[in-house]
Amino acid sequence: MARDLSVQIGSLSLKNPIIAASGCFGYGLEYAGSLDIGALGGVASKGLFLNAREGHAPPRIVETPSGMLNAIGLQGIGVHRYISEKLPELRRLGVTNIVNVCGTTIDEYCEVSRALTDAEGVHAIELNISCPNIKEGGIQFGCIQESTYAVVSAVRKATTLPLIPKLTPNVTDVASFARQCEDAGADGVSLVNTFLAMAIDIETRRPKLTNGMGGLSGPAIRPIAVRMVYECAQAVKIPIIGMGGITCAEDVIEFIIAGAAAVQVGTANFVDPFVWNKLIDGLTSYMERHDIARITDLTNTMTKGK
Amino acid sequence: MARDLSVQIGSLSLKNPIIAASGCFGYGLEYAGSLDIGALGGVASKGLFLNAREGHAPPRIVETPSGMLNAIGLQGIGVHRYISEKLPELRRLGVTNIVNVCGTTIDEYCEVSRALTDAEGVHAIELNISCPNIKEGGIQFGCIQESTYAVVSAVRKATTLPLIPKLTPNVTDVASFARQCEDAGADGVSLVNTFLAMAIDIETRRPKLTNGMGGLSGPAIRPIAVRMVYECAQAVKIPIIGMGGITCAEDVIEFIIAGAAAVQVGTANFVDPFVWNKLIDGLTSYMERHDIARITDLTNTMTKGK
Amino acid sequence: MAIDVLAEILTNRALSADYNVVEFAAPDLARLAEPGQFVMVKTSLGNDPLLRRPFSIFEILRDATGQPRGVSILNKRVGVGTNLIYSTKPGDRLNVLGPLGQPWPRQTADEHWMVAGGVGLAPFVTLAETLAKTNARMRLFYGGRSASDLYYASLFETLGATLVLTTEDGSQGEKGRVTAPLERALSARGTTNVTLYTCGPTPMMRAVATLGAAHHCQTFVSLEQVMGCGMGGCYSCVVQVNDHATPHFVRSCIEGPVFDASRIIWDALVH
Amino acid sequence: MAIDVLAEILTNRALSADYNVVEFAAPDLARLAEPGQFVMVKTSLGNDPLLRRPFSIFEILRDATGQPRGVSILNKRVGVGTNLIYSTKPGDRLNVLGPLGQPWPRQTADEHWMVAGGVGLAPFVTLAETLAKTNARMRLFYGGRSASDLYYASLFETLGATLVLTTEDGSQGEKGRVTAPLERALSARGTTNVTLYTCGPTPMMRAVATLGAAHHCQTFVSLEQVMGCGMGGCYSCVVQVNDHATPHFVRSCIEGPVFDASRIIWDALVH
Ligand SMILES: Cc1cc2nc3c(=O)[nH]c(=O)nc-3n(C[C@H](O)[C@H](O)[C@H](O)COP(=O)(O)OP(=O)(O)OC[C@H]3O[C@@H](n4cnc5c(N)ncnc54)[C@H](O)[C@@H]3O)c2cc1C
Ligand SMILES: Cc1cc2nc3c(=O)[nH]c(=O)nc-3n(C[C@H](O)[C@H](O)[C@H](O)COP(=O)(O)OP(=O)(O)OC[C@H]3O[C@@H](n4cnc5c(N)ncnc54)[C@H](O)[C@@H]3O)c2cc1C
Ligand SMILES: Cc1cc2nc3c(=O)[nH]c(=O)nc-3n(C[C@H](O)[C@H](O)[C@H](O)COP(=O)(O)O)c2cc1C
Ligand SMILES: Cc1cc2nc3c(=O)[nH]c(=O)nc-3n(C[C@H](O)[C@H](O)[C@H](O)COP(=O)(O)O)c2cc1C
Ligand code: FES
Ligand code: FES
Repeated sequence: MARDLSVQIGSLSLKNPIIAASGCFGYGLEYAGSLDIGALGGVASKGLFLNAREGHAPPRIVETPSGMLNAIGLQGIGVHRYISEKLPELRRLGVTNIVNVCGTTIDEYCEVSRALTDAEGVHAIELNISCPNIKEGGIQFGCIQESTYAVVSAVRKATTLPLIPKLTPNVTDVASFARQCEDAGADGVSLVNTFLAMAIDIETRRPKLTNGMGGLSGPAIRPIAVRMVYECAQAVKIPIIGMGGITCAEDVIEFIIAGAAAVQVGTANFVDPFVWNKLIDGLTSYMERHDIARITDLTNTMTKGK
Repeated sequence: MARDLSVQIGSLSLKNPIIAASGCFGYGLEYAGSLDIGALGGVASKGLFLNAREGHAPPRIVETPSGMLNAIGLQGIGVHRYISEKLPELRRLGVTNIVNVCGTTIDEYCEVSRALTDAEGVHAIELNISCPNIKEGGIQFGCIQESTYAVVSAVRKATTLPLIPKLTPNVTDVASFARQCEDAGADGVSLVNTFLAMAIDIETRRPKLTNGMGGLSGPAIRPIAVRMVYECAQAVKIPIIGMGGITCAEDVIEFIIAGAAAVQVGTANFVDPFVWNKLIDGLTSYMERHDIARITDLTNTMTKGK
Repeated sequence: MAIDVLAEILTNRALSADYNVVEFAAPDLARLAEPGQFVMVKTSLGNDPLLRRPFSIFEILRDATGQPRGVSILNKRVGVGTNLIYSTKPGDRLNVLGPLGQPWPRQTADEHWMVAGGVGLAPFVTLAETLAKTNARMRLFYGGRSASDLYYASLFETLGATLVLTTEDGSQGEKGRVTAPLERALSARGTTNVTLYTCGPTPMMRAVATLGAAHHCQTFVSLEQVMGCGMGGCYSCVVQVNDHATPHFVRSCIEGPVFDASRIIWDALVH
Repeated sequence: MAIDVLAEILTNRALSADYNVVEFAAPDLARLAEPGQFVMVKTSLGNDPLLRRPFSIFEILRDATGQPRGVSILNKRVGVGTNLIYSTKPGDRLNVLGPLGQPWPRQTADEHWMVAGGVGLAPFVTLAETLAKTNARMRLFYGGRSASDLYYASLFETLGATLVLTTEDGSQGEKGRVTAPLERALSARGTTNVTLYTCGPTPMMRAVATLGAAHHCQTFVSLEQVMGCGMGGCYSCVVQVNDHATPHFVRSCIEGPVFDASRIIWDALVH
């Protein structure tokens, strides 16, 4: 029997639940020479502001046990060049484009979102209110419930595209932020972005990252991310895109059972850019083994207790 | 030149800054047959309530990438049996005892603390307001600033022992909790306790831990813990005991540079129960190499930026 | 007292696609070891996998003069750590911590019957060697899925044990479970005073414990709980026992892994 | 196009206590490789260390008929990953991703001078082989701390390159830095059109770039930034270049590792 891997998030249709995570897959085209990026459930673009940004001075990453810190600082080409230089080719390759939108003000979030709404080939907006690496924007919207509500509802008015705010794990109660997004009209939420973290060079007594702090991603954070996805799934009805440390099909399944409708994969793509087929194949064979017809039947199916 | 490893936290004197972390070293005596536990900077006891507790049904731990989850559920013998059955031998071995105090009510915290204050051989109280694994106590005091202030100031009145609240990392702004502790009269703070997390068995779709969720510890969390210690060090003047994923002397030094006066080592003791001498030796040779006379001269010496 | 040895692997002998025996150079540890004790092996250099894995001390290795020179473990691949051990090569070094836990207690019964299932054979070589020194009468009831799962049976024969083999597919010995011939033997033993020792899958151990109790035999089990530290530090390895009025958890790494079977509350046991 | 190969290690040859050469069986990858490209090697099975490590393709290995059968890397121990690679054994398998990055560009100069420091020799064997096919005139300026740091010089001689060796302790070749003989040679070259290629410690590459500019030689550098992915996905490996009005960051894994030296803003370069 064919297994149905498709997932619906608002009006966003994914052919399968495996999405390349924002900031971990360039603009997607970097990988087009080596794999069929149109076969992915979706590609979340690198975070885009209105204008181009240079990002932080290197070193921008440092490895940690089963994880990595990054402080890229959202280097990017800005939304207009994305639309003119990247979208046409992405469209041609049949990519489901989930564009990660950044802003330093609510107005900027809205303006970027409007530009994307007018463009051809954008399938959804992932609202980045959770980047830990820049002072002037992002995470402060994601750490105060009122601000989350404000920015999500403002962008909701600015776009008809499916709207998926991306939550930060650096809060006491992530589910309350998911609820704010739901109340503000979001079509789904994605989580987690990276954990604010730090590594110090003990010889120089300076941070290993030029920027000082960075965001922790990778397998190290997976158990926390799974818990947070589970908490959100108990709190909201809108679909959840789960992520944080996924490396194999078993990890994908864990997030889906915890409550995710779809998942994103970031750091693991650095380790294995050909991970995608392994994830999709592993998911399919799990569904066969457990006789699950539709992947949506697996979402949020954890049994509590013994 | 002899290196001065001693550290002062309120009236608590440590011969060196390396403490066995609570819940990771039994009551200390388990290790007395294999190593000189009196040579450690201190031993933080397993968390103690007023009465004995059975803890959760196993499985109580599960390994995760570079870390582990635990949901022991604070199995323990209660404060009175600790005083009568463990303290005499600990005293005889010259152990610096930092007793980890739990409670389900403020009254219980105070009563346990009073009993310890009256006992002979207790050197400090570590107030556990951060255990993620039990519903009825602990972490709810650690996640609301007013509650933190209330429990710390109540116990402050109940004891003359050095008082060190132990903070949870499961909050948006850990430094604000450190400030509450300082304001409430604490002699220091220790952090981090474990991160609330979860792992799901994808075959049974049940949590791998009988208790459902557990606390993440080990090297995986180190970069987040270092960041949190750093944030607290910018916020309070009282000494900080840092922990979270320390495995080697380099890690100890990283925490100290980030702002810790002393450190605790938990999970690494499971991997290597003889880690203690390696940590102390490594610390000493670093001090020699960098010509640091007193370990206190290293605390909070990170240079920001490039 | 436990010590930690960065032990060189002397040999790694594959017994099958899943079982192997690894010999470690560890004379000091071997000198301290008693039958039924275990070691905690660090299976990787880095932090992943992080925790050590517990293994029964399979053999005490001795040099030509009889001096202990190391220990071996009988390893069965079930996951990441045991896979790494399976693929080690002579010359590799792994940290081995031990000896740990309570050994098999010394018993003065007329006969000593060991009941092993699969990799549960591991803690019995040292026991049989010790019993052999006193010329004690021994039997080994040893069950596996098929003939190829039964290793080292001849070693026990050499030590003087009577073998009772069973396989689920009947490819060697009696077809079926090891508890069937055990039950017959217990019924047939007359007044012979027998002590039972068992290690293997939990259902098997439980069945042996039940038979032991029914036939009034002192019965010891070696349990295999998930262990974080092996030294009493983490309280992960608990099993519920019934010594006191209320059931309570004890740490199987320091009170066990060998327990008097009558103490165990089997319904509470995982694995 | 890049491919990922779980490649068997054919040989691991220690050159010293810190340097070794590892040969991987990887015919498909070898077929695609061009001089100056690199591979990303996963140094462990588990999640720690997590990320792959970049290595220049040192040699293209060929079978008796000249068909590519694999690649080798020249490895210098500096940390956890390079240590793991140093201690691999034949028969081990590691994931090797490649070929990646921009190769050395083909140049039509009268002479081709390679300037290598230490492990910076790695990307030059493939370049020299390619140049040798066209009978191009080559020199290798090669500097190390002492004689024991200079490997494979004779291979370059075989390929027809003139050797100019320097060591800091004078134990082989000229005593001092490799840039000293380079500067003299540049000054003495007359009207010969020379292209410079350099790889090694950043200060050395910078000095070569400065000399190249002063002597109006086209100069290429192969940079070694910390790389998270090697494929343009993570933006970790950026270097600042000055092509446009304002300096900007470009990814050295896909625009490099080989750059026209005149583009690089050296003051902004880490390492
Ligand atoms: C006292 C004692 C003695 C043992 N002696 C032997 C022996 O001689 N030979 C042998 O092959 N095995 C022995 N075991 C079991 C062995 O420790 C486990 O098989 C091993 O830890 C699994 O590690 P892994 O990384 O391969 O599995 P993982 O990948 O960690 O897990 C795979 C499966 O094994 C189970 N498991 C994980 N850890 C343990 C554990 N500590 N104990 C039991 N099951 C576990 C998990 O629940 C899971 O189902 C013993 C266990 C104990 C407690
Ligand atoms: C394109 C390219 C080609 C390279 N070719 C070779 C080669 O042929 N032979 C060789 O031995 N080395 C080569 N390197 C350098 C090699 O990648 C690093 O030495 C290696 O990644 C260090 O890994 P580690 O785990 O041993 O060190 P770590 O333990 O991670 O770190 C130890 C030290 O090495 C530095 N370092 C870490 N990662 C890198 C990195 N990716 N690049 C540079 N420095 C790093 C760290 O800053 C630290 O100071 C190349 C690097 C690049 C970018
Ligand atoms: C190098 C890097 C860059 C990232 N850039 C972005 C970004 O631009 N926008 C965003 O929302 N998240 C960004 N993230 C976060 C990831 O999308 C993802 O939320 C996080 O890494 C956790 O998933 P992982 O463990 O699979 O990597 C970035 C992560 C990394 C490692
Ligand atoms: C098995 C286990 C039991 C623990 N029990 C306690 C406890 O009783 N009281 C407490 O304050 N912290 C407890 N902790 C938390 C540790 O003291 C420490 O804060 C945490 O593990 C982080 O340090 P580490 O990464 O070095 O282990 C426990 C941790 C583990 C792993
Ligand atoms: S394994 Fe840690 S207490 Fe038993
Ligand atoms: S290494 Fe990831 S973009 Fe260059």
